[in-house]
Amino acid sequence: MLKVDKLNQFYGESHTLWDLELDVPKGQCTCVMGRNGVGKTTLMKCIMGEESVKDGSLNYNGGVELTQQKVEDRSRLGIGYVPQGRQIFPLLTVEENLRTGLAARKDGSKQIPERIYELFPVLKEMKNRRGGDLSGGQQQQLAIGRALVIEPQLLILDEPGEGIQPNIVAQIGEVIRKLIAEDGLTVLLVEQKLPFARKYADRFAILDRGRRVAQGDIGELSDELIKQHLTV
Amino acid sequence: MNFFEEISHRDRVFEFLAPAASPVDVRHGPILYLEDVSVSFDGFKAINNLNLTIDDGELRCIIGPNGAGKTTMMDIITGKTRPDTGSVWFGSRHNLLTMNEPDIATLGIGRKFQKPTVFEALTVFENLELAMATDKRVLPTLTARLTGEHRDRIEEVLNLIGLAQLHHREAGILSHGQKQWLEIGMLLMQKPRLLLVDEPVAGMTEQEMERTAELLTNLAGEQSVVVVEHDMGFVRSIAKKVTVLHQGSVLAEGTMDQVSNDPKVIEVYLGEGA
Amino acid sequence: MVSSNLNTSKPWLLRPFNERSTQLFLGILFGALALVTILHLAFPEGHALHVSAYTVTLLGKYLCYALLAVAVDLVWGFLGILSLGHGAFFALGGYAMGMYLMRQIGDRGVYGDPVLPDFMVFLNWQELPWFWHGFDMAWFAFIMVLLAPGLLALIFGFLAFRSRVTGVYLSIITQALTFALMLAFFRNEMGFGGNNGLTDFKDILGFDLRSDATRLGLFIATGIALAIGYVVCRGIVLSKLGRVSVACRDAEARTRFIGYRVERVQLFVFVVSAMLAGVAGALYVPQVGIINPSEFSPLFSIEVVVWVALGGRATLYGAVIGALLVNYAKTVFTGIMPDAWLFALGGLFVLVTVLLPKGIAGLLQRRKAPEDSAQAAGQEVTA
Amino acid sequence: MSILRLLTGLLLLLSLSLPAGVYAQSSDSEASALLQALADSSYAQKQQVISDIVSSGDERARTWLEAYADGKLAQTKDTGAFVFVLSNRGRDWTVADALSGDTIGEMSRRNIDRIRINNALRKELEGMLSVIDLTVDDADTRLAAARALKGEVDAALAERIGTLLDTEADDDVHDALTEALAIYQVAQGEVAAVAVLSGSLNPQARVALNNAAQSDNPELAAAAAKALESIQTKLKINSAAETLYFGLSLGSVLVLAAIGLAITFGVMGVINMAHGELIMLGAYTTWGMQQLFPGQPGLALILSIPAGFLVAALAGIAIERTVIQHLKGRPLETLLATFGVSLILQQLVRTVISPLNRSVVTPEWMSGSLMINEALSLTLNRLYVIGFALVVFAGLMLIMRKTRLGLEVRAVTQNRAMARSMGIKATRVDILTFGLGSGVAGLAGVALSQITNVGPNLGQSYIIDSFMVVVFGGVGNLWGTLVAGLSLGTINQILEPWAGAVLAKIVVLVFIILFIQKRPRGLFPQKGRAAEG
Amino acid sequence: AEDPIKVGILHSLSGTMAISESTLKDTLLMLIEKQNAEGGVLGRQLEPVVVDPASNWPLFAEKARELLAKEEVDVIFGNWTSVSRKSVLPVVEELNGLLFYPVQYEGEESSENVFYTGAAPNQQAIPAVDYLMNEIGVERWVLAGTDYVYPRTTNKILETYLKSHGVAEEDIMINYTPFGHSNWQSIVADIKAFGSEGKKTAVVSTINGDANVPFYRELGNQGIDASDIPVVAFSVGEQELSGIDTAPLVGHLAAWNYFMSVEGDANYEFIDAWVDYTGNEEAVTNDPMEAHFIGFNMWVDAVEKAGTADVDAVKDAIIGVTVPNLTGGYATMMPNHHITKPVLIGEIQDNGQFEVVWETPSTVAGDAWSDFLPGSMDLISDWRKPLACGNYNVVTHSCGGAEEPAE
Ligand SMILES: Nc1ncnc2c1ncn2[C@@H]1O[C@H](COP(=O)(O)OP(=O)(O)OP(=O)(O)O)[C@@H](O)[C@H]1O
Ligand SMILES: Nc1ncnc2c1ncn2[C@@H]1O[C@H](COP(=O)(O)OP(=O)(O)OP(=O)(O)O)[C@@H](O)[C@H]1O
Ligand SMILES: [Mg+2]
Ligand SMILES: [Mg+2]
Repeated sequence: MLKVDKLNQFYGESHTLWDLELDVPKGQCTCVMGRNGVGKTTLMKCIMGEESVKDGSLNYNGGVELTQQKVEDRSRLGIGYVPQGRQIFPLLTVEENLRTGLAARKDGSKQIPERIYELFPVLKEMKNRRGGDLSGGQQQQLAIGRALVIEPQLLILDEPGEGIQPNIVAQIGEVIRKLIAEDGLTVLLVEQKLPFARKYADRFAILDRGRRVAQGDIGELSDELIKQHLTV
Repeated sequence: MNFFEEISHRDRVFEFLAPAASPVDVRHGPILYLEDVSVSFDGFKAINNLNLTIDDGELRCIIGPNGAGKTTMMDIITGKTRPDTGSVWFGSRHNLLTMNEPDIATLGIGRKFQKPTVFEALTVFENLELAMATDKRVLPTLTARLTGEHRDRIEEVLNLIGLAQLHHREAGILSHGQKQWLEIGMLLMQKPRLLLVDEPVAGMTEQEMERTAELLTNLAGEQSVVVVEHDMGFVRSIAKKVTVLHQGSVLAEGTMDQVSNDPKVIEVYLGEGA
Repeated sequence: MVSSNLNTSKPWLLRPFNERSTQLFLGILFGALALVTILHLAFPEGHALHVSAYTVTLLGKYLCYALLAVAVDLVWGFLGILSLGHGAFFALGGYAMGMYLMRQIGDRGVYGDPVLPDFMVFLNWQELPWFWHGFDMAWFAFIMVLLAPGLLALIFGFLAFRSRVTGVYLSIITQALTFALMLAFFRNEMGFGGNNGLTDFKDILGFDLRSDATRLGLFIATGIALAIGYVVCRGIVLSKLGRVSVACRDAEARTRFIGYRVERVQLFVFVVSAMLAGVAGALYVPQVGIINPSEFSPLFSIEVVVWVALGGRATLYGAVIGALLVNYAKTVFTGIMPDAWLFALGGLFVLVTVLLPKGIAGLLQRRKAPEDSAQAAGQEVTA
Repeated sequence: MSILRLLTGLLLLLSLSLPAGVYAQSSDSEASALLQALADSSYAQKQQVISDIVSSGDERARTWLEAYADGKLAQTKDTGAFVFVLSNRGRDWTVADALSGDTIGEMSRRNIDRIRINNALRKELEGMLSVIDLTVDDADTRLAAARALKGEVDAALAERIGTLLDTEADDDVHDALTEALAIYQVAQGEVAAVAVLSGSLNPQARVALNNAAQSDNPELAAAAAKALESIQTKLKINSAAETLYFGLSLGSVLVLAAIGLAITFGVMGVINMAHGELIMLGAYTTWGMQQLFPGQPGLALILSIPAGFLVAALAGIAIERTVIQHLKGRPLETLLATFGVSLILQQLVRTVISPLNRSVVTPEWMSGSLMINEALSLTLNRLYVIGFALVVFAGLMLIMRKTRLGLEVRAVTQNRAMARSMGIKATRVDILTFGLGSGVAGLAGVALSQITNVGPNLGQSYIIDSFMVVVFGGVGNLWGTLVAGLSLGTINQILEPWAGAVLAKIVVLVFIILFIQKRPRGLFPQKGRAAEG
Repeated sequence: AEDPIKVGILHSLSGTMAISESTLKDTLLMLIEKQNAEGGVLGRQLEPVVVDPASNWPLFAEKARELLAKEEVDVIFGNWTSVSRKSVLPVVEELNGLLFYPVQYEGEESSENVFYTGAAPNQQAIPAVDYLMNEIGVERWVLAGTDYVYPRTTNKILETYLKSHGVAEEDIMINYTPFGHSNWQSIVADIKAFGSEGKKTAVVSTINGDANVPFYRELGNQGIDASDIPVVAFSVGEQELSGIDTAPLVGHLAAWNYFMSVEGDANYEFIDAWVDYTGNEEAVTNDPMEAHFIGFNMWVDAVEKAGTADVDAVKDAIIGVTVPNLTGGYATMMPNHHITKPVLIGEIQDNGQFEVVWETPSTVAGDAWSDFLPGSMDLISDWRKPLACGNYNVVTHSCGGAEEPAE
């Protein structure tokens, strides 16, 4: 679904991503892991176009070169994004937050899919509250809901469980699996929490200091690797 | 870096972590006392007749569903939000409802926010320097000098939070997790009597979580700590007493085991899987 | 390993002297003062190298503006308070000085009244209003130069900061303040000479204002005032209070939670800045020879902000550069292209903003500056 | 008064005894002689000449006198012929022969000697014409004439009115005539007439009553005093209504000026110092349209609404594309750049058009006032402006609330990067919104051209007020702008009568400062966690 | 050829005053061009030096200094507002320059270096009031002005004058508004109420600049006719009218020393030259332009008389110089540096011109110190030697507070 090839990224002078390569196979959930500050979020931003890349390619869906695409168009290509830190629109109501996603829908529908509200009933309850007033976890749910509004083919989740109560975290995991199974969704997940990753991801990739240092099926994620790359 | 190995000795108490002398009066019981506190926003009751007592030196975990009112409670304690009714006492002498944020902070209540907030234009070092427990009135701040002692303390904390190499960089460029750590560092510099920590381990790896757990347990005793967290593994590893909030009031309170077997808690919070 | 704050162990006012940029700034400033003085005194009029009294006064005026710009940069750049009313403090300082100069005229006014200034005789006032008393004494007037703007800033700031007025709201009420003062001073009943303001000064501290030597003296005094103002501001910026200010600017609420009384920090810096502006105004008046309510005009205050932005915000020396450059450009353009100079000036503003995000100072800065600072501070305005 | 009396008598005589068409046309030489007399005589003598003209019975007399009253009657220097001046702009004027009425063509104005008239004469002529108007068929004209007579009645006229009252069918005219008569009668000391004036709002009636109240006749004085009392309360209510109207109209000017800024600044966060100049462009567009459609100021004004919007919107878009788009995320810098833009625009107008004010004509249907009663009339131009402001506000509200643009622009300003990630075309949104805000500023300019100067400084006089209104209302809230504008306008107008214009303005400013202390985020603050930071 | 004689032009070309002042700059350029075409002065060409003080008062002082010290001009024509003149005055005196000031003003000033070619209050306000009182029979007075020195002083003078003619306190209404005031609703309503009490009422307007358009508009809309309550304005001339829709204003008055509509060859010639110079058929002339025309010609005469452009020589030579004005008479420079002027009252016509309805029988000499202000009643100004004093007190026989008392 997405093939990252020799990606290099700089913040000003500092080289953050180094010749990064990553495969995100279709219909699977790939989990990116790594310590704080290794560049996971940066990678996601590069895919979404929020940060510009120096060189390398982002091949999407077997042909589209993402680096050539305008930022706005990437979501139209079916990429949904749940950024780290939620990034909801604080002064828009919950409903309006969700409606922003309608722009990128293929079918041009003007309705927020009922499914979102079923998934996160709290959003329906708080439909008319300002997004910024929600509690942290509620905002996170809103961010996920908003990404789902565009009915993405590729869903990028940057630490989606952060701040969410346990039963809903589990529920999110289930939803991901369900979407993968039913709609053939592809998921690119950034997650620090091993139990979650082990339970819901199909594949993993580990980043360290901006390089990909390991990848494979989630079953292959050994304690060895964890100790080597995920502990301080 | 082997500094971290050093601190993993549970019994080690750092000099800089020792609480500053605080005027708070805890002779007659708890350090923090909330009674019948209620607050509503545009008619929505976020906190509903909440009663809560934290003992001096206690480490308390607070859990509860999203929107239960945990952050709002902290807002009330630190003076950010004024409750509609109820009373909040710090020790037996200080009525927090009559005080503003800096007074409360000066009194010895420190806070880490749910969404990490640091001073983005200042360097990591300066962030810690500002947080340091010193005279924070205007003129003393103007004439303040950075002594070697201060510097040492800052360095110590820098090492502890793993940002020593980034100390001269602006905090704005830190990654999410790094900001979390920096905020914890600022909290440590403040040397408060009471620490309110909102979701400290969000975005941390397992190992970092362990480190945080150690840190917090070490602080307890001398200082009182209130931790809000959704990561049950983490809560389990540090919790002695857990309070469950739901819809603005206490749903359950007890040890981790008691709480996690409480059917109500399972229903609204933990879910069957946990 | 921690090296960046090396001179934080010195008293705050001395810290700037350890800093390259301040040394450079003071060096250039005093060098320029000395050079102008020498060129003015050593060469006879008409000589190619002679700096005329006209130029000296002009430079003096620029330096006043520069000091005002520094004052604005202190509150805007480091505290995040976009004051659109600093002209008010400038003008108040100016009026305090103007009142002194007016009283100095004595009975040399056109009506020859020993006590009443001309405009009062002219409007048939019978006695001196109470607030004019004392201004015949230089020391009193000079204290008022600091006190009048300082007090206004204190009262205004106390109210505003206590109520946590921030961002544009604060900007707009500073603007309302200066606007209201402008209208008030326009009123002849106020006793400040109405629209015509105070003019026709004769001498200051016994020196004839028309003599070249006095002009030179005022110019040098202004230069020194600028140097002192700069060092004081720099001292504040380099002190811990400076860092607290930046903290207030970027995350006001957060600063409170670590125990700083944000409103007092703001008040302190605001009052200092207002007093500096007052000094600038006081030095300005004898050099331009008039003070009238148009200095209170909101557009003038906005223009000052524009100088600061053009020079480069949050650098102090940028403010100086901005003020000097814009005013020099004005002088030149209004002379050589009187019909089209606004195009040039307006174009300059647009181009600098678009092409030099950090102003002219950004060009000079070799070290990478805190890039998000302006941005972070800027967001308050929209929030 | 004496000459008026004379004329009244004369005219009544004429208009009654000689139905139209019986007038004879005197010979041209006689006519010339009459006009020559008019031209040559001094102001004092002119009155006599006028009555000569009237009594000459020439059917052209009325045209001459009307032209004379309008200052259009002139004599050529070279031939001494009498002409009507049809157009009097520029160095050459178009004239028509006063005797035959034929258009002659253009003539150097230096060859034209206008027959002088002054206010006093003009007033006399008007009085005459209104007496004639009392007997025309059109009821409105009669009403106007009858009203004009209040306070002008003399014995002869009083008698005449008495007879006219018997035949007057229209109630309003009848009332007006009765009152006019009563004013005269009260002045003559007739106690009975006081009752008619009781409750009257006419100032002349009040003058008459006031005089009567001072009179030696105790009965009359008492009756008059009582009548005055009833008038006073009525007047108070009316003056309160008037103040409110003044306030609303000032307020709606503020709203109009600020509402575009409420979009560009309030919603988009651009500190647009060139906002005033965009208003100015709208006003100049109105002027331009009137140049394009000379003689049709109304049509031009209506066409200016779309044109002004378009011109300002395009200018706004140009500013956005060339300057503001480079300043994303640096809102404060927009202040600097747009300040520059505003300087350039001002000077551009000075160089390209003129540093002088331009004259924008008020169409007939917008001038004058709508008379509610004799103490309260609402000026039409302001009435239209109030309506226009409300319409513009409603339209804007619709766009921001009901279209996607409203949602998208708020999303883009709150979090640009995220909005783009959601597929919102941020650039397009910027252009549309800035264009919209600027266009609305242009609309404000169109409206302002009917109230104030159209000149290069127009913008500067509104920019500060506009920012105040937007901020006072609460940034980002359109309702806030509306309420803030209207309330500041009203407060100002309530204060003005007792504080004077300058103090009132100062008080309003101080009020804003103090109010912001109470509500640090304006009238309608953005609430909630996010706003508090 | 010799060096040209430099003529400084100090008028705002930008900012709020550009509206009024920029045409004065052009007037001077035209006059200079013409003079040069005729061979200049003393055989030397005139060279205009134009600067823009941008309606900024301190900048006026700076630019004046620039003109005198840097450009070394021999004479300056400039200023409009009082405050700008006040700002320039010390500079001109210090550097011993010559300034010709072309605008009507509040008086109470006499400087050795300044020549006032505009009207003093006794050349405009007082005759206008005389006219209203005697010819129109006005009994109640509204003195409406912008809140600054000129209106304040004028109104003060008028108040004293009116009272001395038996007008009662309650028959005078005084009202001040800020610069650029645009909301006249309640003031006009007040005027209307004030004027409907049975006595003939007139408004004496010293309303300045841009505020006039909305003022007259409001008058028209509230139905105040010139025949009911005439307004006589001291700051509204042809140029201001060109920016107003004059239809509703017909019959309102203005008092000036010149109107474009005045017939006469000198005026025709001037208008033609101006129209040609600007290339605008509709270009209008006005009173301050005439003042510059007179001032310029006086200066030229004086230079020729003195045989040099040297300031001191010209200063001495110019007193008594007489040149034709544009209304068929002559203007003479008086020893107090003011000139003689006829006073004309005109009624506004629908084409933006004035129709003269009254004029003083002869010219009036400008009075530097008003006879109606207590402080200045006893002062006179005479710059001829040996008195050479701008504020000589005829009671105490001393030269007021002048810095250099008469030797
Ligand atoms: N705007 C920026 N400018 C400069 N450096 C930056 C910027 N943003 C991030 N960095 C640096 O880039 C590195 C990678 O940051 P990134 O946010 O991608 O980390 P991450 O892997 O997502 O970490 P975390 O687990 O804490 O979220 C960090 O070291 C950070 O300090
Ligand atoms: N200013 C406000 N306006 C309206 N509702 C608010 C406001 N502040 C908080 N709330 C509501 O109050 C409730 C409690 O919020 P709070 O942030 O305290 O929850 P929390 O327990 O911290 O949740 P989480 O675990 O998700 O962080 C939420 O439903 C939130 O939407
Ligand atoms: Mg991250
Ligand atoms: Mg929370």
